Amino acid sequence: MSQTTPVTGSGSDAAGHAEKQGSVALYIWIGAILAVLTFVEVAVYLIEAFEAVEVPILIILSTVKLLLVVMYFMHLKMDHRALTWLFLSGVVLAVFMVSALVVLYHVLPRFT
Amino acid sequence: MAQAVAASAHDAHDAHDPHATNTGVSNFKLGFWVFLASECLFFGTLISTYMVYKGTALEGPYPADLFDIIKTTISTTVLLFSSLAMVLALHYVHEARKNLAILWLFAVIAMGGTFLVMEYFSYIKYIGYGLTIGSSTFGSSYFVLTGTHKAHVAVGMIWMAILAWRLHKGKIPPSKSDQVEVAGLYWHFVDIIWIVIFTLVYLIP
Amino acid sequence: MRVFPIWKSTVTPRLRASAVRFLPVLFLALLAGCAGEFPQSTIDPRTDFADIIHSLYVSVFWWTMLILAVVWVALTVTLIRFRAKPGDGKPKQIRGHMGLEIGWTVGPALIVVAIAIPTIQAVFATQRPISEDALVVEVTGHRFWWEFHYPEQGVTTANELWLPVDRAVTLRLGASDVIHSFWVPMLGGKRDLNPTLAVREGEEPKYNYLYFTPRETGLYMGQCAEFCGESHAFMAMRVNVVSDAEFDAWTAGWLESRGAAIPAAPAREGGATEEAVQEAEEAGVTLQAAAPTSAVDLDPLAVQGRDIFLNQATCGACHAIQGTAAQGRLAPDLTQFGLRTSLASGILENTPENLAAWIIDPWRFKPGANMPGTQYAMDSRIVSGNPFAWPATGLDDEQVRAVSAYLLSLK
Amino acid sequence: MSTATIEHAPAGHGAHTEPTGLWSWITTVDHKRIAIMYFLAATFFFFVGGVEALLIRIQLWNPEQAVFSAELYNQLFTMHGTTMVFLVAMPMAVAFFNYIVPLQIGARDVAFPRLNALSFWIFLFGGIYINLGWFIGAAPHASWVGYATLTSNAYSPGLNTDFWFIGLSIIGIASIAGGVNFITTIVNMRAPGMKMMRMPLFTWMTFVTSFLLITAIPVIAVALIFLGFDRTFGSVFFDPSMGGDPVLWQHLFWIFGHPEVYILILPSFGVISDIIPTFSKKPLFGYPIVVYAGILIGFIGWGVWSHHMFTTGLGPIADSFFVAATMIIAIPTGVKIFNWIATMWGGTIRFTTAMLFCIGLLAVFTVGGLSGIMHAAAPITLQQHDSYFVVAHFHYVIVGGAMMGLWAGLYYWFPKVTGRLLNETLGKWHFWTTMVGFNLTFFPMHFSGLYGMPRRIYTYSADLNVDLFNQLATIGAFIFGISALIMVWNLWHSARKGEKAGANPWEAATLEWSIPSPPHHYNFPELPVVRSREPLWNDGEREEVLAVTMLEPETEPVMPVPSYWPILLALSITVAWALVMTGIWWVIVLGILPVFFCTLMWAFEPAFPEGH
Repeated sequence: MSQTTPVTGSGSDAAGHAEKQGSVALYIWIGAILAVLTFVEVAVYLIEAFEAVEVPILIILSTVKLLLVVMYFMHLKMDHRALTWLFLSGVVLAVFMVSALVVLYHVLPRFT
Repeated sequence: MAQAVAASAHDAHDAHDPHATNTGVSNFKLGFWVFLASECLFFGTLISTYMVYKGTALEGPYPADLFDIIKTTISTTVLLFSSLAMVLALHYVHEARKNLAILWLFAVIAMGGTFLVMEYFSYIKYIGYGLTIGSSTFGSSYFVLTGTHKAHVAVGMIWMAILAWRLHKGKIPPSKSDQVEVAGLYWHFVDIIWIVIFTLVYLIP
Repeated sequence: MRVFPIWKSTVTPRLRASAVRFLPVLFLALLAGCAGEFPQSTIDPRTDFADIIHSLYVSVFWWTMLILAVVWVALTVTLIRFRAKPGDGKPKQIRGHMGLEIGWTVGPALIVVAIAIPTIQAVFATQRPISEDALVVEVTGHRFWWEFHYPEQGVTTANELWLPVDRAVTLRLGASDVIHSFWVPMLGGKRDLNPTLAVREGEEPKYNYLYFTPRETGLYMGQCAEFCGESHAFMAMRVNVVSDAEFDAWTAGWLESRGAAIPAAPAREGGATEEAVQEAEEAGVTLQAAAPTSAVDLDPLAVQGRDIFLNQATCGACHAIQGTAAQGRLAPDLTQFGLRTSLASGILENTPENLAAWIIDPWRFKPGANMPGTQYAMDSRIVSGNPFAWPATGLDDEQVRAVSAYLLSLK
Repeated sequence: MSTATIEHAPAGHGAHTEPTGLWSWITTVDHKRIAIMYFLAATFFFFVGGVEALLIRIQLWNPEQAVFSAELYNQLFTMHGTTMVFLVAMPMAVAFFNYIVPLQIGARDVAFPRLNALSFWIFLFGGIYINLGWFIGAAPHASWVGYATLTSNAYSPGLNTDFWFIGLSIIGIASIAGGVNFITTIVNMRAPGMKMMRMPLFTWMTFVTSFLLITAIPVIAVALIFLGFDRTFGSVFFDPSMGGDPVLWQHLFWIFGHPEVYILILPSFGVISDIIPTFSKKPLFGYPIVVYAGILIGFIGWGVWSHHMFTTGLGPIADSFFVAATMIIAIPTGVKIFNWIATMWGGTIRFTTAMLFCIGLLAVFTVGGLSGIMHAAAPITLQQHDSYFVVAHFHYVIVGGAMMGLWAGLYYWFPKVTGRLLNETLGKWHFWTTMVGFNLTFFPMHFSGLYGMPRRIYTYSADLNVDLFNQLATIGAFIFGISALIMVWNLWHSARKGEKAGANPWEAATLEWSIPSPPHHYNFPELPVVRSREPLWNDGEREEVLAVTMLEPETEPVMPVPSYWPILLALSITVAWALVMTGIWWVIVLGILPVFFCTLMWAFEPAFPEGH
């Protein structure tokens, strides 16, 4: 589970907040990338040539978007590792549940 | 739940000693991340159900008859940019630039509001086409999933308004920026849930 | 020290095989301190399906006994040997031993593999059709009774399933209201009857299936095994496994009751054909196959009962009796009712007294049942919201006797 | 007493003497008081569920007998299951989390004291709410799993199922809040030097359990919301005529339901992992392995839910996957059992009541675990599913595992809570009557199941020939009931007249025994610094030196102030949820307003005294 270091009174983070934040420019860049990725997604959806690979591309793109928000806007990249582990436990189980149910309902019936 | 967890901001021991925790992260923030992990499963269940019922609606209207990708893309982009506004607001709270922070919080509220209004009109449209919560499995799972998400957006907007008011009153100095940061975590989380919904519900056929 | 292989030297292989097989049963019976008939025993298999389950059960049973013995012996020895005694000093502070940890991880892991492999084989073995020309029966669960439809023969019956011995059977399972579960332990494991989902046009609804071949004739008891509401406990059934000839005679009798032309043989052995009936008669089967549907054969009381059934009480709105105007599909098909050994889905013996009592007050035996009594309507004792409604029949005792006589005459 | 304790409070802290009186309990945010309230409420519900069990056993004494109506019987067994799982086993474990975890990690309270109070009040109101149905003769009646379509308006008209789904979803809020609280407490509030791998096993298992709570409860919450929408607003999630699949309910229920089983059992594993070393005078054998095994059980426990659905008809591929995943869980569980035995091996074992319950757990839980392996083999489940064999199995696991462990913990930690020891003679009576009653009740059920008696039946046919087993079970149940009375008498008697305990009556090793019994309401006058896994045993060498040192005395431990907002918020949430039952939108909106108001008042109320 979470690897934590027992810190008492250690003020290592005391002034850390400001440093841990990105700059305004970074945030705007991320925002721009998110917007571009969204338009790419819609393009993939609209352009028929991509039909065969549409689903994997969309899933990859939205995962990238998701990671950008979590890592930069939510500062998980700069924060204590424990937070990543805690949050990840929920994400992993949720993804597992969604995929398991999709497999049970939409994939396995094809084999019987 | 979101409210209850959020409301316990004052509970955290760091109120009097912010650095007594093992991780150096305040209890409030850490606890909120745990709560978000829990929310993943909450939305995970809603999304699972939508996915399970995908393509099983007995009668129309079907998703293909209803979804207007262009409009949804616009509302999605608005929500994405509200996340950007949120992170900027937090940035200025850290820098003790109160008025800029309030301004960006208002931007968050405005964009959240735009999103809700756009979604409201699409609901009206869908209902006009005959899609209701009881019309098909698609109707049930679609409305409960997106409705829950909208409820989250609405709660977030109220939260932002309270923060703006407190900022205005000078009650959130940089040392208490956690209060804004956690609200931001909530808002970004609601945003990423929409990223997932946008892809799985609207884009993937 | 010499080890005496007691097991090997004193038990013949055959005896050993049967001992391995029946020891758990014996062990259980001994512990229970009683012996008797267990008509719903899960450890008394009579089909191939039940055999697979039972042999898996026996092997897993022994594995678990082995593990239990190891744990209990280790625990007991530890407790006796290391109990605190006066003058005990401080025990040695041992924190662990990697070798032991690996040992008791790998050991159980091997046992798990030893159990899992035959289990998964059995999972696949029990979930595939046995043969192409299996007898298909469509089973539908209702609150609180069973409907059995033989599509190949065109026969529909309720609560008592007839099966020919030594012929592969495929049960197609569905439900009309809530989830039920088909369970006749001696014939094999249970499988749920899920409410049949409405699907888009052109799509096949999903059903569950059970596959088995009964290998002994006899009357087998079973009951619903998934909680389905107030009278869940009273949703029993019987399975009558009979010889081919008897089975054919039974279907032929049913079709004859219907008075319709007997359909040409669609499949193996032609379902119920006239030849089959003849064969059965030649085989000395005393089954009353030909149903007396004409009034001539009936005694006056039964004639009166038929009139009440069809006209006065309009039982035919829900029930069907082939060869009459009664063609309802909401309740059990009562054709050949006189052949049934039980009534009210297996909870009462089929006697005139019981039948009369049932017609007067079904809720006495099966609360929540959808059948009205003579004095109360179908929904009057159910809380509001019940979608079913039918007025009280209002029959007096004499009329009830007549209806009973009529129903029992249907053979 | 070989271990030193700190019997003094810092001088001049009169303000920290504990307030008394009913109001101080209602507004308390002290984790210890909340724990006691949890325990009392759970014990109360234990008797409610116990009486329901006895009534069930009376009805089943003879075949074809009708002491109660079928409808009442259905309500009894539904409420027995619901009560025992959600209102007894879970909150009883949470009571221990609350009292013990902060003490074991050297904290003054949990991370969110007011949220903790909120959890308790929500649980209590939710528990009362579910039981309200009894007073209007409409208690829940669709079994504790509430399988779909039986819970629909068509087949469950009336309020019965409404009480069930609303009550359960209210309790779910309490569980999630509790899980968040304990994870935060354990990650963030350990005393200096209390590394994760120095934490007592009970705290570790609390940690794992909390993860299961925050991940599993949302799933059932959503499933209950679907059910509520189906019943109240006409959605079609579980309506077969509209293509809604009742089997989806089963999936969602068991995705929650199987982790729930580990939510029940893991705390007990933690309890006995702390008790067995104490009464063997040896440290836990293979500490890291036991920790990892617990984590593994929790993690794999998330991927095995469909073994509750082997009869549902998922097809052989899915069945095989869940067979394999389920069987894998047997391995870490077995590892734990062997480690506990190895802990006792070579020690000097003292047979106190607490230790007897641990031994009892090892003996009978194994039986339940092994019948679990039988059920993991899907084809066997086809015969045993929904029969009394399964009833026997899960009572061996939950009563023989979870409850035995909690009773062990009760005898172990009671002196810490009250300052007095529980009477050992009565304790041994309690233990032996429990063992006899428990086994006599549930062992014969294996046979009635094997001989074809389904569960959840109001009565059974005399033809089944299972009367004897049922009569044995009924006799056993009453002996079991007597054992519970002995326990309560012991609690009542010993709390007032029991032998004084002192700080560390068992010569145990963990931090909670370093402070007086009962502890000050701020627990530790000075925060301890921990240097080993057994701080009071000084790393295995039992000497008169503490492995705990105290930091420089703080000037004043700052404790959170009492608040009445938790109880008000809990009440408003309960009422708001209940109003959903009306299905009238403006009533629902009106119901939400007080929730909103209370939340705001809570948010703006300072949790700590002014100036801190």
